Amino acid sequence: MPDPLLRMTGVSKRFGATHALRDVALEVNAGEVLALIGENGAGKSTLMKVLSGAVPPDSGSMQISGQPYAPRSPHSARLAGVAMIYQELNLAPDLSVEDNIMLGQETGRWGILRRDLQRQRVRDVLDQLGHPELQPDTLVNRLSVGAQQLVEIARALVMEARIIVFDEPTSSLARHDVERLFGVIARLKETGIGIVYISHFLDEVREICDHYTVLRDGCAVGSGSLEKVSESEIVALMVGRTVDELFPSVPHTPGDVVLSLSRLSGSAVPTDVTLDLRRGEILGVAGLVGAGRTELLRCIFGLDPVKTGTVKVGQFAPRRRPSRMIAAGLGLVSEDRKGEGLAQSRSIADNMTYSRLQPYRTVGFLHLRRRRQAVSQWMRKLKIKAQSQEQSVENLSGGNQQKVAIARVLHQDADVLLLDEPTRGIDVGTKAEIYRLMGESAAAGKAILFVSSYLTELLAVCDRVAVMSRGRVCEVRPSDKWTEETAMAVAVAGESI
Amino acid sequence: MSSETNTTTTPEPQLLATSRGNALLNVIGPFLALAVVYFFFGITDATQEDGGTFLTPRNNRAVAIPTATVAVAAMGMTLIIIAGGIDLSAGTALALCATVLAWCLKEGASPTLAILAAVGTGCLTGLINGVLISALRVVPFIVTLGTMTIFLGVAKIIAKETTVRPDRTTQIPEWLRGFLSLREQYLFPGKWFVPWSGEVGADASWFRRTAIWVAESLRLPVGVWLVIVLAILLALVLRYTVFGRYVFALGSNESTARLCGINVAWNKIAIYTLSGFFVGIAGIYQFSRLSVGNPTSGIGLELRIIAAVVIGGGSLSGGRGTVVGTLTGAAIMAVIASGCTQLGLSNPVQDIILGVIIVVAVTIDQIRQRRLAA
Amino acid sequence: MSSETNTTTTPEPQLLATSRGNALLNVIGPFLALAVVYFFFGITDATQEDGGTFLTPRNNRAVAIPTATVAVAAMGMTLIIIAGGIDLSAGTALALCATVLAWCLKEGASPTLAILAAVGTGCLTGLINGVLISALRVVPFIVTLGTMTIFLGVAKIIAKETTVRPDRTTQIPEWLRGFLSLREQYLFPGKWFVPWSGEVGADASWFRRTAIWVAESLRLPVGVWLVIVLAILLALVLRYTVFGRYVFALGSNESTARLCGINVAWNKIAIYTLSGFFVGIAGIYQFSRLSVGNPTSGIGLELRIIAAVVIGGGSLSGGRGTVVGTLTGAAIMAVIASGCTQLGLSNPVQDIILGVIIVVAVTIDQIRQRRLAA
Amino acid sequence: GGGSDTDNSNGNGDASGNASGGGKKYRIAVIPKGTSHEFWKSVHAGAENAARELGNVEILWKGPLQENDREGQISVVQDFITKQVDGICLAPLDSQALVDYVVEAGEADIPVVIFDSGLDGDKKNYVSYVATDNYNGGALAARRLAEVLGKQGDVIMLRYNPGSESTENRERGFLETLEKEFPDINVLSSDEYAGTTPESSLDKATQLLQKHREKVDGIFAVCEPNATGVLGALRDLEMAGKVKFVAFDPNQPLIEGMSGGSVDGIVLQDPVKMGYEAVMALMAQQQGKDVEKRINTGEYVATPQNMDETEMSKLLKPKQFED
Ligand SMILES: Nc1ncnc2c1ncn2[C@@H]1O[C@H](COP(=O)(O)OP(=O)(O)OP(=O)(O)O)[C@@H](O)[C@H]1O
Ligand SMILES: Nc1ncnc2c1ncn2[C@@H]1O[C@H](COP(=O)(O)OP(=O)(O)OP(=O)(O)O)[C@@H](O)[C@H]1O
Ligand SMILES: [Mg+2]
Ligand SMILES: [Mg+2]
Repeated sequence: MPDPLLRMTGVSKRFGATHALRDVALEVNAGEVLALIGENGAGKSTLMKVLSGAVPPDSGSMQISGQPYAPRSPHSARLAGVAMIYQELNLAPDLSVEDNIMLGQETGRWGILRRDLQRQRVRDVLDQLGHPELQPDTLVNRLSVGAQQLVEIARALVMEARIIVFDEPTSSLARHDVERLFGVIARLKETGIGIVYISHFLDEVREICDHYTVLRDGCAVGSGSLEKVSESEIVALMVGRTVDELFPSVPHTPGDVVLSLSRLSGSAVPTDVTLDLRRGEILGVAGLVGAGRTELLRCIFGLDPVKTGTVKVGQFAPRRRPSRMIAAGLGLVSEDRKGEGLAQSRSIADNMTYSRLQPYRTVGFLHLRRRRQAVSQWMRKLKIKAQSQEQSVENLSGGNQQKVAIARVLHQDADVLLLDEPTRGIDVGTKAEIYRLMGESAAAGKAILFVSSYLTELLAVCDRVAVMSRGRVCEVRPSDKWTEETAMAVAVAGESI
Repeated sequence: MSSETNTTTTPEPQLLATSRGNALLNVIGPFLALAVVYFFFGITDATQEDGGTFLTPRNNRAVAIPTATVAVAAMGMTLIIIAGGIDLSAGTALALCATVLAWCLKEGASPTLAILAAVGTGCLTGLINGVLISALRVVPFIVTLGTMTIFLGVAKIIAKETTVRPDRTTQIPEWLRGFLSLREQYLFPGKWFVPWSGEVGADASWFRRTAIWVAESLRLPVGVWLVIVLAILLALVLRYTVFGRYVFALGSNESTARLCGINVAWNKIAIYTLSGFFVGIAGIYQFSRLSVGNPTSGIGLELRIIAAVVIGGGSLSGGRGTVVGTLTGAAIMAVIASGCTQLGLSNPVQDIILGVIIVVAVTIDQIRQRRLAA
Repeated sequence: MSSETNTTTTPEPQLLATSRGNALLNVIGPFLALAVVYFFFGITDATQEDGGTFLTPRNNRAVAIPTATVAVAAMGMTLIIIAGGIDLSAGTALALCATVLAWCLKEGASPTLAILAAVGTGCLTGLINGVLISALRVVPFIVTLGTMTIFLGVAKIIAKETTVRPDRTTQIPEWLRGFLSLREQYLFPGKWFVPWSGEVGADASWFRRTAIWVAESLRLPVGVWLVIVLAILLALVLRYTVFGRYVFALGSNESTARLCGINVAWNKIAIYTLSGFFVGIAGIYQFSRLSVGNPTSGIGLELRIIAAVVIGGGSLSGGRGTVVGTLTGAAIMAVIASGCTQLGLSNPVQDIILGVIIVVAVTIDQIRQRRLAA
Repeated sequence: GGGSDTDNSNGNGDASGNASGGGKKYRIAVIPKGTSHEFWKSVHAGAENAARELGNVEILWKGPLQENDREGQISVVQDFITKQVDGICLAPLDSQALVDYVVEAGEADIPVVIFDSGLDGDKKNYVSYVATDNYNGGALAARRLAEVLGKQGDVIMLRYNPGSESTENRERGFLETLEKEFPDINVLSSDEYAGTTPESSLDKATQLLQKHREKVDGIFAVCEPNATGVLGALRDLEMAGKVKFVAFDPNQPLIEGMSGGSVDGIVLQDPVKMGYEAVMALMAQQQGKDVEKRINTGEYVATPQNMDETEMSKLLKPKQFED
């Protein structure tokens, strides 16, 4: 048998007391897509960072096409033909879409940029990804997270790589864009490129991947062909037990209206949104990237300017400022956990309690012991994997960071939860736990506005689902009146069908 | 190069299982650099022909005193830098406070009133900075660059473009003159504090001599003790109050702070005002040392104040900094200045040594932090 | 307050269809502030009893000249600030270069050699900063705070702690003395450039008078023209070269740059060295004005250099800044200084006005930017 | 090293020991206001002259890192007290701020001589005050300028820096003399400060001269860096020679300017003598001799006419300390 395109053997990595990787082996063949799966904090991203030269391994060796490969930096990895899309967005916000896509691989002669050539290549990949409307001149900090993720993907595609790693590329993409991406991946496969694909969406994985490798606590616990394995077997490998219910249902009944929006319009999106949210209700919001779902939540919460319209919480219309909204009982999980959601250099405990420090306060002074107890409870409940609650958030795995963000609104005990892609990057087992917590909250009389690009979870968890398109709410139906197809069709068409 | 690539991107986690051991090392850490610099000069001085004075208690006091002014102002700056800001106006604001104090005394105001006026001026300068930064949403660097020259101008107007000299004997109270004085009668505790004082000859035991040395070194003017009290208070505020947490949150990620319902504008105003309070106190320190108010005596001081914070481990990108670190940062600079004079080094050489030590101290601190982390 | 909450967190989507209109406004923007300040002083001066000198071409030149030194150094600083760094050593490094130049001339070196030595010294100072920053991985603020005093010390040693004065007539070439001179014979283009010169009386048409005014204002010493040439070159480098892209990428997000395979260390070294080149040139400018090399005349200059960049729209958090902006920033400060003197404002008042205008200029620029974005 | 004092070298014991015997070496700290002007280099040279003459004196030369740094100078004084030098010569940056520290030196049995600028407080605190009469220097400048202007015209006085004692005295001397003795001379501007570097003076002087271009007849710059800037501005604006210019303290370009006709007078002090006398006064006191409380080192006016006389040319190019 010929050498595989990529072989990693005996890779180990420790971060202080954390064994992120223990003696992991992995193989990828040319023209094959390998699924790398595992719980949050299993070591997937770390393994791929070792491959891309961003993290030096403690031990282990790698070979590309039989040649020893030991990248000293991301630069040498690139030279060896390894491209990577990192889980956390890695964009230069002050640069344009084009400059970001071409970063590190500018075409130029004698150091002078050849803009015409570059422009053409950028247009080509954006076409491939199905977003020809994305202007190469736009500054990246003007884009929504979803669009930014597209830019990130485009960056890997313009490179002439032999191996491409996708670390949760679709966590903020709508189904629509996911399919486009899969089309691109299929084409890449045909040209003989090896691909590693990390995702927590097992259905996606089945659709696009050929083989799988499962990591648990830094060890490779199984690998093989995807055709010969069932979803529940994979889950069992990942979690070490079986997860009986992916979407646990907790009965809850809607009560009176707590949040009512009337004719709410922001500076660009949303446009003219009228919605009512009841106690004990989970209202889903679906839509394509750029539909304005994020802006809707931000307008409600007072983070974005509102042009016209009102937001009423109960009977009152509080001043639109986050501090007032929190006082009125609202809580928000941001879709951008790196830029906005979390204070990266602060501890888990701090991040979890910033929005509600009152219980631990006597005349301005903090009662740290009481807080420590509360925080460890939440960490246990959400299975946050960390060394201690004083660990700073930046060292957590992506999924665990997301859990801290969710823990904050839960700890805040908000009456109305505004969740923007809350399960982004969270593993199957914990997702189930989060759905259950959402259900319990609803049962306890809280209201939840749930924005997600993952239609399956919306339809399974929500009581009603609203579909947004181009800033407007097109239609609201109880979730059993929607199918994924009809919802998608409405989102694309922009009008109810 | 290869070592260059990994560390900044991926912050390593902490090794020590208990965060307590870590905290301890973090507190001791900054002292290490100070100790190295101190003993470097001490030993070099002792081996010199006419040396041996550097390690004396008197010199320890003489170093503590110029440290004090910068240290007090730097405490306020620590707050601001942790919160992700910067204050270039600290130097001239400090001189403004000293000028106001001098002017009040000269105009015959009571010392209490004069001191209240100085501290009030300090708070006011901070308040102005805070309000401008919050209201105009202009970066602190610019706002304080502007107020830097504004405060200078105001101080010059108050001083009628010269130096304000209240009468030393009649208008400046005794305690204020002794506030940062090295003279025996102003030291606290008094001579009684030193054990075996007087009875110890050259043949005394090592232990006795050390005890005397320590006790003598601890006899300091009131102003220095006040620095220590203020430092403890500020450290407690940073660690154990809600406000303290908010300061760190703001510096770490302002958007997150806003998202969590922290009133960013108010907290910024509070932070700058509190820092202005420290600047006001530092103005009193400067005045008590100079017994005159000179509007221009704060020019360039802001860089030394900021340097103290940063040498002490504060990060200009916000979210990191400690009060102990800041104090040692200020002390390191004073030790270098004193050591160079005592070794008879010329000014250019002193400049170069100061520069080298700043870079080396911070580099070592950083390596230590990385070691700790790895 | 309520308006406070929105803009910084959420970048609004682009409304302007073409980014070209945007770019145009971005270029003109900084000039607006300059024009406002200029005409404010001009009109106030013209309405004064003994005024009317401010708007003369002569005064325009007199303002352009002190702008030049700061502007050249600020171009290098623009690079550094865009790349997310800062250079506090620029002021003393500039004085060091001037001192080296003076020393070489005094020791009898040929002007060419002396100038090469000065520029070389500039590059070297930049190289040292860059290498230290890259190798030690210490923040630029600290490294350059350290090298600031190191360069000062070195300059003092070269100058033997005083001022280096080469002989004006024998050792300094004619062109270097005229480099930034206001004297008629050094202006370029010559008198012929001005249309209708001499023939126009007080009753001349508005058009002719304006034409003469413009033409006269454009007759500038060679040094000022060189600033413009350098500015164009630098702007082209920033916009059209791969290196230029890397500068922005580094400042915008350093870890992204690293993960995209950009050699961060080398690029930083290149950036600081290039900036050092500009500092070296600025040293020549400073020397040519008084034909002396004075080690201490760079102290405090760094803040003016940084201020020029920031008033011109550079962002201290990196990723943003333009060469045109920086030039106008430097010019705004020079206009204020000149205007205040011409209006006969006292020193303190001048300080206050400078401060107020810095804050106001940046605030307006920011509001304009927000408008543009919204 | 933990012990407090290592004694044996504290003051009066063997003050009579002389150079040849390898007796006691006196360490005398000389503290200028700054270290980077030629003036201080000459003071240093004078102090070293005295040391060489006496044979048993070592000069410790150290100033604050930056001019105008009062606190820095205070620290230097305190450091020398800690070091237990045998005497201090001090040019105080502030007449009041340093009083306490001179007293402190006295309490530590260290005699102090004040030079260049005065010190407030009890005159018993120090041995002697060795200096130029700066007020008179300003007056001389006024008279010289009046002389070349023919006792009438419009003049500008460019100040140095707020709060600097010696230059404030010169400024006062200049203005008051003009007012008293030359009523026909009109002062156009006397409230602009040039700042501490020649470059800042150049900017300021250019602006001022530009503004008063049509009117101004004479200008007085109160110190050396200031004068350098003014000379540059006069040259640049092509006003050199047309506008009468009197400077204070010499340097090479100013001397050349005087031969070339663009400088009409330079008020001179005698820094070498100042350094010499200061050290001599200190040592005289140590040996129990009587020392005058005030030693004037004189002030002179150099003009294009007298500049080549030997006395003047020595003052115009005073000896400087070289390592
Ligand atoms: N720089 C770091 N410092 C300290 N610990 C780290 C660092 N990077 C990763 N870890 C730890 O290593 C473990 C593996 O993290 P990794 O990011 O590889 O997980 P993952 O499998 O990608 O998880 P997710 O699905 O949540 O993205 C986690 O426990 C994490 O806390
Ligand atoms: N493909 C794109 N091209 C250009 N602009 C886009 C694109 N996608 C999003 N945007 C910008 O983002 C804005 C809305 O984004 P928003 O984040 O509110 O949408 P969303 O429905 O939450 O989508 P996402 O899934 O990305 O969060 C749009 O007005 C648009 O300016
Ligand atoms: Mg991951
Ligand atoms: Mg969204």
